[in-house]
Amino acid sequence: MDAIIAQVSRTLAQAVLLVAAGPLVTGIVQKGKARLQCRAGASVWQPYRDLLKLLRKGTVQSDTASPFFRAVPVLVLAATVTAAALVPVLWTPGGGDLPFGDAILLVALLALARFLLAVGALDAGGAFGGMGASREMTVGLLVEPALMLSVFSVAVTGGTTELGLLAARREALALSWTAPDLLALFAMLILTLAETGRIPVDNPDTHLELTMLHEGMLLEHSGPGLACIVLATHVKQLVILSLVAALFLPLGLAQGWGAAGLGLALGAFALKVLALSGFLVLVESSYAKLRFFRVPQFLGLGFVCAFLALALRVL
Amino acid sequence: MTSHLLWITPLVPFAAALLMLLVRSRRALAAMDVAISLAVLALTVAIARQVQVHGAVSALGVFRADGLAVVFLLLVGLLSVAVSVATVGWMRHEVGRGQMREDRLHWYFALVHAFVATMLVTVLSDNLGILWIAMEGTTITSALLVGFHGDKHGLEAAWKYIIVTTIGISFGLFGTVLIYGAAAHAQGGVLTGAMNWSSISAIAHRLDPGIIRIGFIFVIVGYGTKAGLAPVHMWLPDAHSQAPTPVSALLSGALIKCALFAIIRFHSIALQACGPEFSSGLLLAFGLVSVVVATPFIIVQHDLKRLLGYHSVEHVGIIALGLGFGGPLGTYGALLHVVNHGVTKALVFLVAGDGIGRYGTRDMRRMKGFLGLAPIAGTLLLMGAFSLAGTPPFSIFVSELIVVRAGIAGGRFVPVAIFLAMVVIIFAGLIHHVGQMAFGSAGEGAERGREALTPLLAMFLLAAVMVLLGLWIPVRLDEVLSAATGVAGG
Amino acid sequence: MRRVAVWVGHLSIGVAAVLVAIFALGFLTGSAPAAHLDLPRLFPFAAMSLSVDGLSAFFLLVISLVTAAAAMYAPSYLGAHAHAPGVQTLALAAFVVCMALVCCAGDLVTFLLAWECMTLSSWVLVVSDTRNEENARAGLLYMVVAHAGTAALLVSFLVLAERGGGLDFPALRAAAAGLDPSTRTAVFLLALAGFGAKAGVVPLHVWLPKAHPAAPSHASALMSGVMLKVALYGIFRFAFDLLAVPGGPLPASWGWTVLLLGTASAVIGVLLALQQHDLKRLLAFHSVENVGIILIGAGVAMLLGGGRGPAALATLALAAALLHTLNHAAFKGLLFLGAGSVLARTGVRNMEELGGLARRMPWTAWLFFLGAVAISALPPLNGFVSEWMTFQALILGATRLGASGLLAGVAASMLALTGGLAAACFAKAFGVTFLGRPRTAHAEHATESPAPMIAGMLLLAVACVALGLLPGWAMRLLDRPTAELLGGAGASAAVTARGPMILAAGDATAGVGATAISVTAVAALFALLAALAWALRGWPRRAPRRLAPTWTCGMTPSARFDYTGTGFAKPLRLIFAALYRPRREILKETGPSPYVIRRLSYQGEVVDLAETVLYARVKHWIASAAHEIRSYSTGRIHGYIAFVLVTLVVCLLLFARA
Amino acid sequence: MSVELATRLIDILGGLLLFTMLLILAAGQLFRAIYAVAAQAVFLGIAGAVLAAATGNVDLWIIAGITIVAKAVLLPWLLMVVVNRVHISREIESVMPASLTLILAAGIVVLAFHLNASLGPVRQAITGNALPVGVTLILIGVLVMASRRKALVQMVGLFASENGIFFTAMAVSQGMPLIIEIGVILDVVLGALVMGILVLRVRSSVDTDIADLEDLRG
Repeated sequence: MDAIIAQVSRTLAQAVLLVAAGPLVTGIVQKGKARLQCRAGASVWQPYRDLLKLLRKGTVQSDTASPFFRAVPVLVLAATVTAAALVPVLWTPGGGDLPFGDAILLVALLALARFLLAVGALDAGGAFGGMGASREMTVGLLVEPALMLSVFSVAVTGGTTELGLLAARREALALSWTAPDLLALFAMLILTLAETGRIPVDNPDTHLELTMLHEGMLLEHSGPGLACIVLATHVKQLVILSLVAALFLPLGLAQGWGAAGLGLALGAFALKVLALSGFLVLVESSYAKLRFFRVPQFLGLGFVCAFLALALRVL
Repeated sequence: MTSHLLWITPLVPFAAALLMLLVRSRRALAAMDVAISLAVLALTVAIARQVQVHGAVSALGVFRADGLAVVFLLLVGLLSVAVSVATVGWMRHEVGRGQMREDRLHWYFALVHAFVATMLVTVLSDNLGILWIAMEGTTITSALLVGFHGDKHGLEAAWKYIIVTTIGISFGLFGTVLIYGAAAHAQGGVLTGAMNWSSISAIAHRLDPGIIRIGFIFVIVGYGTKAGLAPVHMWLPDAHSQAPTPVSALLSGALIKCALFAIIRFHSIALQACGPEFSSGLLLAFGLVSVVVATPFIIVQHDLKRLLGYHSVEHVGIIALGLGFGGPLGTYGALLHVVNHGVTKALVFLVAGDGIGRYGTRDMRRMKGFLGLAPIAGTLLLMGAFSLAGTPPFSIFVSELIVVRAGIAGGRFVPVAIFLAMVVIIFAGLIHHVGQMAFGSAGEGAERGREALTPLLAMFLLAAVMVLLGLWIPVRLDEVLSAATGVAGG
Repeated sequence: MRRVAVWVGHLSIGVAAVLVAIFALGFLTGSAPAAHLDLPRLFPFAAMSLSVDGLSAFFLLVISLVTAAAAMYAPSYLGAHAHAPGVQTLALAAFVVCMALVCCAGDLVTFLLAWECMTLSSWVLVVSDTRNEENARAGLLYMVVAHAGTAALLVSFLVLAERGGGLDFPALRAAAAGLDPSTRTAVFLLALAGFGAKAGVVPLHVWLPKAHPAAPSHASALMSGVMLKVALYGIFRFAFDLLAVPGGPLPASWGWTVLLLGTASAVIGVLLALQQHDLKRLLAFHSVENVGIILIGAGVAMLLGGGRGPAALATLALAAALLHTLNHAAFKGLLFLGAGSVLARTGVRNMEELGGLARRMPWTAWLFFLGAVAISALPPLNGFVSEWMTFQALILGATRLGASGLLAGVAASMLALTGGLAAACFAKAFGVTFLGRPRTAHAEHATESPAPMIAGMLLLAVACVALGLLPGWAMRLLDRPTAELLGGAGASAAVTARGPMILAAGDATAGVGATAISVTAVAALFALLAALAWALRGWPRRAPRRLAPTWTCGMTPSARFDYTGTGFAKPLRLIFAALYRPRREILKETGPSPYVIRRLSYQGEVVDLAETVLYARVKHWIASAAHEIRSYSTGRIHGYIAFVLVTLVVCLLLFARA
Repeated sequence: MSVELATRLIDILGGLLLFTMLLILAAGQLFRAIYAVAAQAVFLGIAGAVLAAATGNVDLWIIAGITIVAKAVLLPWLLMVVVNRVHISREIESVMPASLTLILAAGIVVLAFHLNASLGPVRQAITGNALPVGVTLILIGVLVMASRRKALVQMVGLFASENGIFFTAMAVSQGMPLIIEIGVILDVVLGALVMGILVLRVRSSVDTDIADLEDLRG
């Protein structure tokens, strides 16, 4: 019984770690973009300040909203943080009696968060909420099959979709990269852009009603509710980056619980996240936003790459 | 074993017919009509019990009732009772609407009973000549009944009916002559009762196959015309649609079956004489053609009674298919289908008659909202339509199941496939037409009168038999059918 | 007086359903042998009997679950909305009894009789509103497709019966053992066509979205939730039981056919569902999708069964299919009852005329939301569990199937696409119907449904949550069917090896590779974190809450601003234009100058390809052939006589010679 | 009367019957067709007499007598009554071109005799060529009904084909039993009566020939 308590406490600790690190990664990405555009940009800790400000402010709610509207921020944050608990960051979460860390469950939790957000947006009853929800769901359903295919192409080698076991097995292979891995990584990177709402698919910084996807849904939320959702967005971004890291760069996962092992794992994780956020910064600064009905072709490219990865792996 | 019931049974309705000529009041005629029909049914049940106890009974050297005859006897008895009960209410309605003239009622009832009498003689006759004469009698009486309304269409239908069926029956007579010649030749010219079916079927295996083959072809084309087998069926929709409703019910329910009875008689002879493939093959061919030819006419039909006429062609085709598939299973299924179709078709004709009376038109496109107008009759119409189309809780599905099983047992997959395809298309057509009639809301022209009691009584009787046979074949009926299969299967 | 009769009728149906459920549960968990009951000899040529084994008991459980809920729901629904409630009660009773009989039929004749009576009684329910001609046409198409299916079934059954001599299932089983492969495949394909027509598999699904919405909502719930499952029972009975190759795997072609049909049904079903505005039509299309998902599970089970793949995986796949059958019955029933309560209170089925019902009908809204989350296969609820098991079966199976594993992979990605599409569809359905401003007076004055209707929905909601949180116990129910159909250990051994809380797919010991999740633990974590987040939001102090109109660029917001269902689904209409072939016409009434628009009317339409290409063409061809033939029959008597003469001469020429 | 003589006589009478059949086929006037049918009935009666003498079967004498009375006298009289009452044009219009009907008639004769040749020893049961002649008469009778427009001509064709049946029936070894023959003739007469009534009723009510009515179709 105590093993389970230890495992649950470890999982909670990891969730807290990711929640804390989430806004930091966004701050780093914003800082990186600013630097590339030769301007100073806000400090790396700015997202934390925004969150605290929001938490302290009062709530302005639409008069037509139903109880769903108030419940949505809480549920979205909970779903995203639960997903954070499943991703192998410093150690393999599924080690103990209770198996955590299944990829399909993780993707499904993120889908749940997206579904709740869309429903919340429709509740407020404006045009922008509906448009944002419709576009977000459309992008979401185009991403999911490609995401599944790339996860399968990796899972086929390990014979399981549990990220912990997969990471452990791939670590044994020690960086022996084959063509399917490269194709799958490329597909995952394209999908990461779509999932985190970055430039080619959606512009996170804009507030122009007609162009924003993800932002459109947050329009009506305010105060602590908005804080929960923004925090959830940051955590989601970090979860996806760590998912990519776990699937393709499984180095440095701590085996035991010794301080040295954890420190090494933390360092390796930080490096991986920095590399990926660097990729995000590069893409955001060099591309323009695609017209919405060109996004399916863009995601189609991702789907074809994932399909080829699986084909090469299986045939 | 001689039984005097055999010649009394046809005599009773014939005498009643003559008596009715003298009676004038409608109420008395209707009462006599029902009484006589009940008497006929009682007599047929008595004969059935006698046959079950003693096997085949004969009388006067000319009449004979064996297992096969009993099935058709019971059907004719049951239908004549149902029709006469329905006629009471129907006639009052028709006279009220001026369709039937009061002074010619006695002719109508007399002709109906003469028609029933001739059908009984057909089924009871052992002598093939008497069978032909009775068949010609049914043609004459029913031709007058078809043309009874005296309007242009009625007379045209009567004319086509009498000409085409008389040609058909004359072919039947020539076939009988040929078979009689072959029988006389086989017996070396000795004339002892050579015309009787029982004696011919006794020596059937010794008959010369060549002449039996030609004779059987004349018989199947001849009596097939009378039965409505395609492609010689064209008179049937005209006659059945123009005749008064009770007469159509009798025509479709009973008369077609008597023609099939004659074909079965000759089929059993031909089976022994020239082997099973010849006559079964012919029957199969005619059956399949009937089902295929009836399909397009059912789909694009607008006239309700013509639709039911073509449906009779299809079901005669199914019976012929059953006989064609042969073997005890096929014949059992065909005979069961004879009873099932007789009952169901009579019910649907009575309900259709009631509907046409209410709407004053026969065009199905203008008969909307029948369920709203007459809920009981509407439900019965739907039940009847589903039964005709072959859906399970009703009787026709059971007999079609047996026929298809016989078909598959005989390894004839192509005919079965064609048959099932046509049945499904006909199902779609029939339910489409009846659905259009039953649902929607009735126009203002429709008559919302109370539903007369006696027609409903008759319809409930027939519907009860239909549903009963759909779920449960009583042991007694099973014995009768098995005996008949023994006789017909040869 | 009639109301009392309706209540008593439905009460008796409900009680009977509960009794059957208890019997089924007892049978599934116990180890009693297959119960056999000989019926009285109705027909001389066939001995009719009933026999209940694991598979039929499981399907009885499915039937009784939804029937109990529908029985609670129906009386108050019929009160407000009834045409001839007496007839409907009888038809509902007959419908449920026939479905139960089909599942426990022991021989061919009982099966066919019960099968068609089920169709007929559900037809009565579909056309119960006799004045509406649209229902009559829907009922007609339903009956015709069902009848064609039965004809196919009839032939496949009788071909088996001929070889086996008897009409009961043991004789059929014996006959099937001796069948040569080509006949066996022919019989299976015929049976698949027959059952597929009834289950709504893609090419034959056209009747389903027309017939199900026409019936009263509790009947639609039963038809969608349960009747499709009875058709799937037929497929399971044929594929795994009657036509099973003794001791060998089923032919691979069968598995692939079922898998591809399932994938096609899933994707096309949900794509078409997305474009519907009628709430009940949308749910009916979703039935097509979920039948597809069940068939994917069944297809994988057929591929891996009988020794071709590892037994544990085959059992997993079959357990996934059966569990999804139960799950779909639960949440589809819940959704249809929810849609019914909306229809009962507002009298409107079209989403575009509803909106803002969440505040007026809180209970129905929350229960419909729960159903929506379940059907979109999102984690805490039962939809996710069975879809997760199907995923695992596909992926782990793919490794075993060698090269053709790629096809399984693609099927898995299509399944994911279906999940995504379902989530989008139900976000639209729930959002547009329940949230935002009420668009018409109907929605404005809606009030909450009476208690029995809510109770009916609550029963199914509890079932969804229970199956979602504690799937381990559900595995015990699947033990007997999976053991009987695939041999080997039952479902619980294969899936809940590591205790009831954990779902383990495949077993690591046999080197098959294994994935395990503990849905209960994740749900607990989710609840804990939700509580934490709720505390976080309310933590500093009770933040003041002010109500203000929604931001619509400064204009006073009205219901016209709300996003419509059509708008929501527009991006997908463009992306999948090839399948939809969308057609629209926009009428503009401009004022003095072309830029002043006085009135704008939009009329858009999405075409169901199967319907236009397949059905319309066949119908047209038959009708024109019929008109062509009919034109030959002139009324002239000379034609009649000529036909008699020609027939005689032809027969003499053909048949007369020896 | 020896059997060979009877067979030769029957062959001659068969030829005469065929000739009268061709007369009906070629008749342009209604009266000619009716007289041809009457002649045919007379030859039928003579054939009955010949067979009665050959086989010594007394019934055949009675049948021959009834045939001549009923078919040669009664039916033509009935037809003449209807024709006078109906006062339509006496012409016989044809539905098919005349040459086609003659070719078909020839084809039918060939078919009949070919069938007869394919039969085995059973031919002795029917004296002489009664079988092929009977088949020919029937089929050409029906051909006449199918090709001529007027109802009355159709009745003539019907009686001609029934004569064919009688010719074969009488020629079968000792002939059909008496009551059957009488019954058949009675039925034919009754049928003719009913047809006459129908023609007259249509003529009085609608004033077109009954055979031209063609509203019931499809």
